[in-house]
Amino acid sequence: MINAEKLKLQFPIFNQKTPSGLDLTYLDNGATCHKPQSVIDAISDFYSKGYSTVGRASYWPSSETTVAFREVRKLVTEFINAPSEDEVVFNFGTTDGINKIANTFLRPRLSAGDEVITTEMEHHANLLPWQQLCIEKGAKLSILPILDTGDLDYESFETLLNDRVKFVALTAVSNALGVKNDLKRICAIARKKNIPVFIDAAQSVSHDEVDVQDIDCDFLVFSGHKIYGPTGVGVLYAKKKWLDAMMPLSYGGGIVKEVQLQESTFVDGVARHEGGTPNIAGVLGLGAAIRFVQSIGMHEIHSYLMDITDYAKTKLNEMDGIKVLGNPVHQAPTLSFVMDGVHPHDLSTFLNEKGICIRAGHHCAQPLMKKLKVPATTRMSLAIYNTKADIDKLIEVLKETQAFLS
Amino acid sequence: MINAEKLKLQFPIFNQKTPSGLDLTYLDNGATCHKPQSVIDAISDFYSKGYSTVGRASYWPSSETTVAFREVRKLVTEFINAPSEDEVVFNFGTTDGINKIANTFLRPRLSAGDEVITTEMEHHANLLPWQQLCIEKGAKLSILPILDTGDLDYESFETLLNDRVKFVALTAVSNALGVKNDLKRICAIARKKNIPVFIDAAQSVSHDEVDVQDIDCDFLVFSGHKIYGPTGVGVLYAKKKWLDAMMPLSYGGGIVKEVQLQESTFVDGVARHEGGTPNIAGVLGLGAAIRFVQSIGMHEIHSYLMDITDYAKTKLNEMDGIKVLGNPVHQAPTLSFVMDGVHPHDLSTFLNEKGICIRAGHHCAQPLMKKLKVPATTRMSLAIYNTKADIDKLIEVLKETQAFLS
Amino acid sequence: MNDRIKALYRSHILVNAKDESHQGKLENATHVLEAYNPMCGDKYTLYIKLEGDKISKASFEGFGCAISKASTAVLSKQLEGKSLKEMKPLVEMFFELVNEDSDQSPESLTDNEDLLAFAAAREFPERKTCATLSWGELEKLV
Amino acid sequence: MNDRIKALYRSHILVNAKDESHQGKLENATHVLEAYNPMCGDKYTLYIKLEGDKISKASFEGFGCAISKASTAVLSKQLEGKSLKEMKPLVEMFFELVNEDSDQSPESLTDNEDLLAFAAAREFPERKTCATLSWGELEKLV
Ligand SMILES: Cc1ncc(COP(=O)(O)O)c(C=O)c1O
Ligand SMILES: Cc1ncc(COP(=O)(O)O)c(C=O)c1O
Repeated sequence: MINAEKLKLQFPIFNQKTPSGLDLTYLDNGATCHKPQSVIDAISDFYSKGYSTVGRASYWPSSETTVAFREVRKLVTEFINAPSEDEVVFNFGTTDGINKIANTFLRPRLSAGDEVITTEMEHHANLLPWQQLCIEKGAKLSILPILDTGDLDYESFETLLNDRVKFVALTAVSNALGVKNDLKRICAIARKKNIPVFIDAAQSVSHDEVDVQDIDCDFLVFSGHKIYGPTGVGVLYAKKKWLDAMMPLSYGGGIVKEVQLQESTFVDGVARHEGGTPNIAGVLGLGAAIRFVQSIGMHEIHSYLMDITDYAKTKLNEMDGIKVLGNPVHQAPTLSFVMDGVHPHDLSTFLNEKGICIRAGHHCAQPLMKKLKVPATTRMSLAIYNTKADIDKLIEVLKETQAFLS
Repeated sequence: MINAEKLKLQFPIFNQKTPSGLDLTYLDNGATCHKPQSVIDAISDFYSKGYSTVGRASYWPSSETTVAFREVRKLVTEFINAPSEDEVVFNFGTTDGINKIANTFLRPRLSAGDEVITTEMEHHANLLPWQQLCIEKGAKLSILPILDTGDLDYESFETLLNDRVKFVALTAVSNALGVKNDLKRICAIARKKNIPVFIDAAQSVSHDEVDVQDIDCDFLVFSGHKIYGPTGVGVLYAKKKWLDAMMPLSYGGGIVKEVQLQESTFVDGVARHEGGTPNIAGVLGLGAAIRFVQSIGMHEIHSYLMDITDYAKTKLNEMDGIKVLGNPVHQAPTLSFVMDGVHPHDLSTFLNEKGICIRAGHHCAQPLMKKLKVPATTRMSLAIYNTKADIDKLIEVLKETQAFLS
Repeated sequence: MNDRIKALYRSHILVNAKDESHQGKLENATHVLEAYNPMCGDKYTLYIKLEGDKISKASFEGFGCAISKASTAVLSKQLEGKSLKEMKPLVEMFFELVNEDSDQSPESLTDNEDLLAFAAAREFPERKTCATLSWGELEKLV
Repeated sequence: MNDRIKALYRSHILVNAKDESHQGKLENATHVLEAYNPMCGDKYTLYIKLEGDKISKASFEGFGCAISKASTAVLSKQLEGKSLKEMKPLVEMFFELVNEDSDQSPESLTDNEDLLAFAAAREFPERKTCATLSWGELEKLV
């Protein structure tokens, strides 16, 4: 069983008061997570003790950096259970990964009249690239709707999946409602028609096991900063057949066999897709973050977070004038709610005044807000340093605010 | 006058021996530079004391991060003398910036039969994106050749610049030969025909003043890691008229006015082009790096490096069996050379054995190597922590190696 | 944020957000401004009726958070009886009031408590856009 | 890298790189392999003449650094008199020899000093590709 208070000691941000002298109650982990000391140290040790570029130079410390970089690739490969290290590409984040797949994989494969399916609950990052590409190509963007519970309308999926569909993109977990999707189900249906499926795992990777072979997806991306790692680093998993068939995701140094002025040939494997100097410190920090997660155990993290999420949901539902949005079959540790008569932005400002970091807004999911008929929601999203005491504090301040504002 | 030995104390990497117990003599600054303590601290302080996402949340520490992030934008704006902060976009590096401009700016503006000009001395990062786009579009890539000195053949430029030319891309400094280009001259000629000019400043930004208004370029990019800053962060300068006319460089969170399922509108200004969570720690680290450079003074840095580069060039030229490649009008602190009868890779291995980090290879400039008729060169590139003593050591070990190998 | 302003924020902003005296459509308006914040969906329509060079009446419709609503209500009140020219320095003062980089104290800028309450936005950069939503639209006019 | 291997590297690799005994084109080769490292431009053509199931002759042409040249020269020598089948364990051993993650000491793998010298590549991951350039091509054949 996880001892969150003890784990919290590993996160230096919590060993201090806010500038207003309050304890920091951080409930915006869906946006980004704080970093344990081991991640911070991995970065500063790299810069202080062995900094260099990776893969191209034969001197110390570059030789050492190259080894350490490769070890993180191995670690990530195991972490997501990819069949091989040749399917794990480092990039700069989820948004970066999605845009690159849209540009490099889908653009040359999409024609007028084709269709792409995404869902009604996507973060803008997993909607706009496909939407804009469809507009550019004269293709159709089909939207898999959600039910009143927030769950995907799986039944509709088979209907949408006609022969013109060339690509399916969906999120593992809704960042706004915390709905957890049945990825295996979607992939199994799409597989029957040989349609590649792209998974945005930004919101699931920190608390739920990712097994790309079990899911059987074609692509999957996530950001380091959402799993206790650094900013500016991300992972793209793609099946080898796609990586080898695609043009490089980014043209730059380190990806070529032979360059001539008018034409070039490119290497195979992940090197093909990692043009330019990667975020080396970011990759090493991500390695430390994954080791940190593994030291606790994904299974333990998952059950702990489910436990406190249930607790939070119950407490919120017990309050008058508070409505938790969505009630999915599988709930991730993210809950959106609204308070009668109080605008989410005002609510969050009052909570923030008490040291509670919580998010108000459309959560980069405007179409979902429209569907829910709210301009915005207040969202809490939990990580392993959160405790039931944090939730009690939230509930207490929600009550104070309610008394004061309404 | 710069005291490099004293400055070096600010770089923790040099306060230690290599694993073989040697002093580190780092002469591969063209690949990447080491980091002063202030940059390392900026990153770890951010993660330890005030980490959060930027721009979207109303709580501490996000409010503080947003202010700090904006201050770096202001700093960079002044540093490159951009007319306004609205023209300075953060991204993930030079390669990232070039690819994005190719994808988002040039792709929709290039048609079959059009022409793009680049030069014979480009790094693959500033050749491949344009080359591959020309292939995709059936456009022509024209190559501005170099003279025997390594200098651009400026006279040919006017001839190449016919009415079909839609874009010109060139580097500020050749990463392989250290040739410094006359950017103002190129831009002035292109300006007469209203053709946008793109500058790859990766190799000049750390030692030469960048003044985008004086150069009068349309686009300019550089990487943080080449100016004593972190990996995974870069800057893209672009004229406001282009930033406003372009579609977003990356589709994601934070760039929209209104998103509907089938169409969207985007905000103006730099926010339009910074979709997704940026490399926040990287941007703050870049800020510290620029402050570090400013604390010394770009003018001082430039004259110091020119001084030790001249010294190195003289010493190398004095050696028998060593040939320095190129002899440009303006030399940046990068020198490529070959040793008679010794392959550059073997040479660098021997130098590396003595703690000298120096690069052998094609330096991601295969077409230039072909032009020079060498498979590879050995390259030294200097930064402010280098001294004449480093160069003396290099020369000494070069002589030893020569005696031993040939 | 000093305690006085905090208190003002809590009292005046909430009161002004609930004040319905200037809400509603103005049928014979001479100017209609749209203020929209895409980030949070707040949306107001501001109606201004100019008679001669004086604003005889102003009102607004729309929805949003307490800060944007209160600032729009306060703006509507401030508009009445003034010329557009007279509004210019007031708008400038308001932007200074919410500017966290300002070297002028809120109290040195105004003693109108309805306005002063918005100085709290100096502490909430993200809420500044709420406070200035409608004022920013007006700025384009004056 | 222990001193003995360092010494071997310095002596044997340089000697083998300069050894011209196996250089040159083989007119009546039964197998011709191309080994190319795009990263550094090193390029070798390896000629093998199989008579029955034994290799009667092997030679190479091309250019590159001392390590790749020496390893290609050593490979050519090793090929002669062996069957392709016999080469398989030797190639595997060679990859183990240069593998920096190996838990077997170089000396436990071979006592042939020409080969042993390449264990130095364990210290230079980037040079490993030089050492294995031609061996990698041969691996595809055996
Ligand atoms: C001239 C030039 N352009 C582009 C690049 C690529 O920079 P990065 O690898 O930081 O994207 C480099 C660095 O290797 C360079 O020297
Ligand atoms: C579901 C989802 N997808 C994509 C993203 C974008 O991630 P990033 O900003 O790290 O690129 C986020 C995070 O905001 C998210 O929650």
